[in-house]
Amino acid sequence: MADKLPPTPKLDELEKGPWPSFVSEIKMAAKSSLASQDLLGLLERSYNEKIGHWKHGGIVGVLGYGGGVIGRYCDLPAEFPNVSHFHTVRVNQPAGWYYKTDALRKICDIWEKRGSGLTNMHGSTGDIILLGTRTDELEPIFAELTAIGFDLGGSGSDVRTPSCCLGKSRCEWACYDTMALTHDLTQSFQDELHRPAFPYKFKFKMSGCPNDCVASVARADISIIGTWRDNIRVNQDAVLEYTKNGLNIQKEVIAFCPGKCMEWDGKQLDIDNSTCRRCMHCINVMPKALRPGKDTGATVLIGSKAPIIEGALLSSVLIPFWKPVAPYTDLKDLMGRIWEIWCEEGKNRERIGEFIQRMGMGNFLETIGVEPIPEMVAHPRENPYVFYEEYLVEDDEEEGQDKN
Amino acid sequence: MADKLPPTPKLDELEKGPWPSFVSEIKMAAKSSLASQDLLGLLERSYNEKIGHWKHGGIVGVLGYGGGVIGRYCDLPAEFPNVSHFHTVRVNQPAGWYYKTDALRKICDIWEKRGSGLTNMHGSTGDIILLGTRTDELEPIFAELTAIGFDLGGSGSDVRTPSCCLGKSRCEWACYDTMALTHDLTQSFQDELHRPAFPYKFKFKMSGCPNDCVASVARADISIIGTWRDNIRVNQDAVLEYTKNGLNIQKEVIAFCPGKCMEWDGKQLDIDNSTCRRCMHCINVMPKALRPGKDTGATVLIGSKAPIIEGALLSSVLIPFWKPVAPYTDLKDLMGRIWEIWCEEGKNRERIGEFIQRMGMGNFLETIGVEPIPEMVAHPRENPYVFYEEYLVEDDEEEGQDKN
Amino acid sequence: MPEPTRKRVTDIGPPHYEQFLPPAIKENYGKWLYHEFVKPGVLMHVSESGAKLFTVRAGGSRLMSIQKIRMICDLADKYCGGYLRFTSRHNIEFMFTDPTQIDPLIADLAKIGHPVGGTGRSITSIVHTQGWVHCHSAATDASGIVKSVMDGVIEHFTHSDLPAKCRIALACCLNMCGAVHCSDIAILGIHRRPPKIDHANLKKTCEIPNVSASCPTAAIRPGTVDGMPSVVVEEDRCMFCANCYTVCPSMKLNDPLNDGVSIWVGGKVSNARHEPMFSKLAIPYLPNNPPRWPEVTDAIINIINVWKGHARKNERLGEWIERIGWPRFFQMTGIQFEKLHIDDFKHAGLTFKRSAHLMF
Amino acid sequence: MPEPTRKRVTDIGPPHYEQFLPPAIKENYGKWLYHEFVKPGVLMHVSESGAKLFTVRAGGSRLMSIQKIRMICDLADKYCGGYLRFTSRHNIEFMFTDPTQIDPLIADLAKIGHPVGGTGRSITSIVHTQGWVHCHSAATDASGIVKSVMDGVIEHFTHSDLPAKCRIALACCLNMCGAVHCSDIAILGIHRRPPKIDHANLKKTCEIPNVSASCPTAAIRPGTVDGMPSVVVEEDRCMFCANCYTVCPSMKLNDPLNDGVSIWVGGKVSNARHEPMFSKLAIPYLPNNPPRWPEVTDAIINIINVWKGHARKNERLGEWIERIGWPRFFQMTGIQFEKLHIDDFKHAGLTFKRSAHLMF
Ligand code: SRM
Ligand code: SRM
Ligand code: SRM
Ligand code: SRM
Ligand code: SF4
Ligand code: SF4
Ligand code: SF4
Ligand code: SF4
Ligand code: SF4
Ligand code: SF4
Ligand code: SF4
Ligand code: SF4
Repeated sequence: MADKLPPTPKLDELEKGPWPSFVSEIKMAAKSSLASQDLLGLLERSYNEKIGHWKHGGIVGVLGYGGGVIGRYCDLPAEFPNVSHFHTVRVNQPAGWYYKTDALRKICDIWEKRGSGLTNMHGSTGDIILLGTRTDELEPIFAELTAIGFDLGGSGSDVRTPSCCLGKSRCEWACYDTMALTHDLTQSFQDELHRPAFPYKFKFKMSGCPNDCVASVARADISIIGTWRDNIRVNQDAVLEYTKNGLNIQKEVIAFCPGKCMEWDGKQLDIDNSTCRRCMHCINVMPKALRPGKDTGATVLIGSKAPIIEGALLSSVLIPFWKPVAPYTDLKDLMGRIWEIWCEEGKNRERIGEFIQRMGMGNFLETIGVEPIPEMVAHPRENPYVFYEEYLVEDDEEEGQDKN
Repeated sequence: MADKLPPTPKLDELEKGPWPSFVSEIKMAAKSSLASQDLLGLLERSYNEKIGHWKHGGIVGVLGYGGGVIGRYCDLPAEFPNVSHFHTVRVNQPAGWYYKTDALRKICDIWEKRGSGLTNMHGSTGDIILLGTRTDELEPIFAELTAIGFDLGGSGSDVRTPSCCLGKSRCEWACYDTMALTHDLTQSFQDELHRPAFPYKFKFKMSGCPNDCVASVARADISIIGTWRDNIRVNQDAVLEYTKNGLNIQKEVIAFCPGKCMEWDGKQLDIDNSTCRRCMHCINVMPKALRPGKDTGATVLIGSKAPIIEGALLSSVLIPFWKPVAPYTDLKDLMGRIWEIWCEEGKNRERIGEFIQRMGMGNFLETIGVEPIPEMVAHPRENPYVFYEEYLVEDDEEEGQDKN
Repeated sequence: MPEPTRKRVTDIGPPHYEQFLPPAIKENYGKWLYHEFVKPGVLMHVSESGAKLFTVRAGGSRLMSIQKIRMICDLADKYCGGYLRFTSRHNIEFMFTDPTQIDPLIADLAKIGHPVGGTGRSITSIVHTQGWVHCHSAATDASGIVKSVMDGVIEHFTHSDLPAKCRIALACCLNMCGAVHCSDIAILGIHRRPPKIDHANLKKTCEIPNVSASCPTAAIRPGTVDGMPSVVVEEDRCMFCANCYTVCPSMKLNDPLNDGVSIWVGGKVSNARHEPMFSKLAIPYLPNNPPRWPEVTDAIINIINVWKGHARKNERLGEWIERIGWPRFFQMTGIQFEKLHIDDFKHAGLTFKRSAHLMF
Repeated sequence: MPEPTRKRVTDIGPPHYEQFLPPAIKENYGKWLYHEFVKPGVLMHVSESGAKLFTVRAGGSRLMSIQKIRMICDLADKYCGGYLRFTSRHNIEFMFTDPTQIDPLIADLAKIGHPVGGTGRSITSIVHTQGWVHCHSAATDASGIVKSVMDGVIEHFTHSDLPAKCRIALACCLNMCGAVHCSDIAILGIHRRPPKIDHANLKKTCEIPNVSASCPTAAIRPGTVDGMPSVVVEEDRCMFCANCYTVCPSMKLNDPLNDGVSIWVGGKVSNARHEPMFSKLAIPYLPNNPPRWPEVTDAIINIINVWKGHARKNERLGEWIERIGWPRFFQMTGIQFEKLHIDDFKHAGLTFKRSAHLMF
């Protein structure tokens, strides 16, 4: 089929240069896929016209699932009939994105037969993205995927596919088992993942330490970031070794310590752990000399999202220190309480972070039964508009009266 | 009259202790003032009842002035007839709060005759506050005050009495002549000060250096804070001297430098002036060794205020570096442009800082003819909701079209 | 530019400051080179010319009688050739060139009850407002608390013994006339009971639409009460700003049972080291307990002691808290953190802790 | 708690990761002690057991054909016993215990066009989204810009030669699927023309009240156009969020003449040193210039070079800018500061410079 490739002078420019070319990928796929051939033509057209040629997707999917497929239709179906439908299938990746080649090959085989042959490894939420197929292929694809042990990920107003850094599998800093937690939550929340019933999407991301290698703090409704409570473990000899090899501790480490809690006298590195912020910087610079403490766990944060529509949010502290112990019942219970109030009072398309801001964090905590603590705020309020909730009345000076 | 003082067991408690007692002051005044006697009784009553006994003030003042007097009436006139009227007179202080005793004594004489004999030296805006008199005394007081060279300060929706730190008169750090500027502005804006015609109050405060000893950044619609553009003047010998006398430069100076721009090798203090933030800290700690540069001037900031009602504001940079040269025409011109748009489009009781936020700083700058520069912001916008103002249309690709 | 206005002879403005400057200051105006602290409350400024000026700073009770002003004038005549000044925080400064005059002046000041201090790493006078002495809005008295607190912390006025300057301010209502919102420690008069409406008089004294419009949370709406046109307040929504009372005397916020003060900490104004900062809520409510407000005084002394005991040299209260973190501030001071500490006004979300920078 | 759901056989969830872990990882799971950079793109992790694991990281084009995946599988079979993984930024990682395999693998990767790098103080793959390849919302293409930029900065992928990590991300519209809002450098597809309304079809395709309600600035109101019920947009108020288009296909924002990209800088996600930060607007508009978007590539290379030339070791782009100040950033990069840089959304006032901390 290769000789049938449409002329793509613009796109061809993107086959030049050292970085792997997605155009070459589409061309490779086009060898065995008419859809990919048409995609080439359509994309060349977009490159000429400086505009996309896709329409709003309708609701397409597999039986009994409310998510996992993004419907997509081309606005030039007559000219590009093979991409008139071009739906993507989101396949839930294994935690940590580890694969055996046989599993991957099986996915490729399905996708060669039933789709464009194009993928994203992976989408930015973390799924395997199978890019472009027709409505009538969806059921067969789903059946074949489950047969090889894979299932669909989330889309729509549901729990989205959780993802995590590789954690304890290959990182010395993992303060809890991110992959175990991710797998467990994904399995526990299959119903919430496949049957959208929330006001909007809800994402989980798990990072093993404050370096946050899955960017959880910026793009997850629940961000679980590993940390420790006790002291940084210091190997003074190894510290000295680093300095001998040219590390300037004062300039490269201490000057950047946000806790201002380190001192170096040329021989001994002193850390005042009581004001260490667990930022990881010193450990990052001297991985052979410093290690997180032994009393490890995680900080649970809530509410980050992209800007649409009230402005972007980072997640904020919900539980400063949580000990993740399977089956994580405490966390799941908490999720239940959070979802309950959000489903009840959340507005359509209102993410949990926006919801908390609208109802007030104090009120939110009250509803979900969590004590307010100073770790949850950067600082207490600056404005004096306090909603005092009780007041005394003259008749009965001794008794408080609830304003509500 | 002293024997006529009402019993004040509660207030008497406040005559104990080492700090000067305002109760003793009221008692002293009460020796020659019936109003102060009644004030004692009324205040004792407030101390017993835990509530004030003053009513909203009506509009009282002197002929032709819209401000300068705060009307005040007691809600128990029958019991305390001598404070049934208890208006305060705001007298514009001389810049820097310097006095000769003869001038002060003359004020005391007027106030002995025509008021309670109580004052605030000074009010928090900066005025001499003459505390408590009757409506019919206002005109005579005003006449006598002007006769000894004093005039009223501001109140209501006008320019409020400007104030300043003592600047060059006694401080080695003053980067411009705060008292000269304050006096000049006060004189130039007499009409704006005495005849309220703005949407709300408008305050000026002048500090000679970034230490900001009149707290201008927190409570002035225009805050003028001295600074310098060139290099901090360093006397290395004097630096050494400080260290010999026990100063730990690394811990007490460098660790606090917000510009992270200092280095000390035990002999020489190096400052990278290009990233010095003119914070004053190092100079404050070593006044004999370090001095502001020679190319001095001021930063003009705009918009601070107390929280009512949209929340407190600090002033923000309007002119990063301004050379104050009498008669300061450039600044006064700018004020004219600012007041023009504010009077035209500002809402009632909307301070300039709130106004700028409502109309957008970019739009505000455009109206007053000031270029937007990055010094005005802590950082550029984080949210992507940009009001692009022009777009191209198909017919005429070459020409921009103004959205407005 | 707006033309200088001289249309009426009235607008003479304040006297020119020059006539009030002591000769030593006139001569060295703009020529000062450096200063030293001679002792607490006493500064020495040295000029390029070599001239030395000594300043003695006396604590002022801002509310002063003309009798006291005259006594102070007597001292200024005696020691300073008839010149004196007041500071931006209402203290009184005596300036002269002869250092042997320092101690006699201090002794004379003591006689009329004025301590000397407030310089360097100290507490200086409390900026404050009118309270029950003059203002209709006051949720607490000003001068009484100020006197009580200053009595309690006077050692830090007369000794320069703190990690850094500590600026205390008091405002008797949310209008915050003292601009207390950027103080190391702020004492703020607060109401806690929604407006008690004088339905009988409201229609007479105020415009109903203005009253409803005045409420920033839209808690007020027009309504008929006991057959009279008036307004109704949805009490849940009241945040006690008293804006309605400012526009209408029939919306009384003052209430003896519920008024009191809140304590705010960690603000600053200077640009030294850290940029200026707002104060943050430390204690949401302490009762009005005249004449000496012991709860307020104790709370402030406690905060100062904890700060003094733990901060590094040069760390203002807010800078210290920023380094050690708010959780530890609450823990060390024993102040209870509660829901009310969490912001819920319009920028609330920006005060949430949006990182994993935590201390345990 | 929500019960784990197993009601339908369908919900099997993803395969358990354990079956996909290479033996060396299974054995040392949770036992890793430290790591070293062998060379750019190659990590060595050392376990408590003394075991060493080598990782070779290959740059991925996220958009991959099954053909390429199979080639990669071939390499994983050849070198890694059939195991491999992908990273959170879409790179491909090969892990094995025998260091002599490093160079042959790298050579084999080169043959199929995949460079090795992205570790340490480098630029790694650009997180991005769909663009014209798949999304109806796209204001620009994703893969084309990403390819062009990566070609331009590849030396910083293959060499660990920067002051710190530099994370670039691209989103093709304000929905920001890549969560680009916390990137060192973000490339954002933007619209600049208010919706072109398809009045003929609007009533058929959309609910008019929903369309008006969708606009956060209330720019849209119902109206009759050419006799047809439709909506009218007050163009001044449009901030190009495309929320109306999300709810209604007849409100088209895509526009070839005006769409393009903006560049944002200085964000970060890690807690290392500075708390996480949002990216800030650097360049409000660059044109869509396919196929290689030279303006975008040049702008990014310029920013990186200036940062690389001036930052201290360990300073992420945003940390460096915070130290030197935004005025100098604009000056050094030659980027023009303009009105559009100044925030005018709801927290705008908090972005004004509210201190005298200035650098000249
Ligand atoms: C495929 C993917 C982009 C990619 O190429 O990687 C994607 C694609 C779309 N996203 Fe997304 N989002 C994808 C990850 C994200 C992320 C990143 C993440 O999950 O970590 C975000 C930012 C984080 C967040 O959730 O806030 C994201 C924030 C959005 C938003 C804005 C949501 C908000 O609350 O601000 C929308 C708009 C919406 O939901 O209406 C959106 C909407 C969309 C839609 C469904 C467009 C639409 O309005 O219907 C896109 C379909 C494109 C297509 O045709 O394929 N997408 N979207 C990502 C999912 C892949 C996967 O499953 O692995
Ligand atoms: C006398 C004084 C307090 C004092 O004891 O020092 C004072 C007293 C009053 N202020 Fe003030 N303000 C005084 C300085 C301030 C300051 C501080 C400053 O000017 O540096 C502020 C904060 C800075 C600012 O302007 O934002 C201040 C912010 C207010 C506000 C809130 C304004 C705002 O925009 O947030 C009000 C409420 C109002 O204007 O309706 C207010 C209103 C009032 C009124 C007029 C009460 C009212 O609502 O009618 C008070 C009259 C009290 C009385 O009966 O004597 N006063 N007021 C100060 C003036 C003395 C002088 O002229 O020297
Ligand atoms: C007299 C006065 C100015 C005036 O025109 O009246 C003044 C005078 C001096 N100030 Fe001030 N400041 C005065 C109010 C202020 C204020 C305003 C306020 O408190 O409301 C501030 C801002 C406070 C804040 O940040 O909240 C202020 C922040 C400073 C600073 C910065 C302190 C810091 O570390 O943040 C210095 C530098 C220093 O002390 O190291 C300073 C330094 C000085 C010096 C050393 C300047 C000099 O070289 O002469 C003067 C003696 C300081 C001392 O007493 O320790 N002055 N100073 C004011 C005395 C008030 C009083 O009676 O106590
Ligand atoms: C493989 C991966 C995790 C995964 O599960 O896939 C990973 C792995 C490692 N990261 Fe990471 N990080 C990975 C994405 C991230 C991300 C997420 C992102 O970029 O979207 C971040 C947050 C970035 C941000 O702040 O914007 C991230 C921030 C860090 C940091 C903190 C860097 C900083 O100074 O801010 C470190 C520590 C360091 O490098 O010194 C780190 C350190 C590490 C270490 C050294 C951890 C270890 O001991 O093994 C790993 C090798 C680092 C390297 O390549 O230099 N990793 N790392 C991700 C590789 C992405 C890629 O293909 O390039
Ligand atoms: S987040 Fe921490 S534990 Fe996870 S991979 Fe990154 S550095 Fe390792
Ligand atoms: S982890 Fe961060 S805060 Fe803690 S000591 Fe190291 S550099 Fe400092
Ligand atoms: S603001 Fe500066 S110039 Fe003015 S008195 Fe204070 S330290 Fe001196
Ligand atoms: S003035 Fe401040 S920023 Fe500048 S060098 Fe001194 S301490 Fe650093
Ligand atoms: S703070 Fe409030 S009560 Fe006190 S003087 Fe000002 S307006 Fe009056
Ligand atoms: S006090 Fe403020 S919030 Fe309460 S009713 Fe009055 S105006 Fe509304
Ligand atoms: S960023 Fe916008 S255009 Fe790009 S994939 Fe997401 S929704 Fe579509
Ligand atoms: S793009 Fe956004 S701002 Fe513009 S009309 Fe549509 S919804 Fe309103």
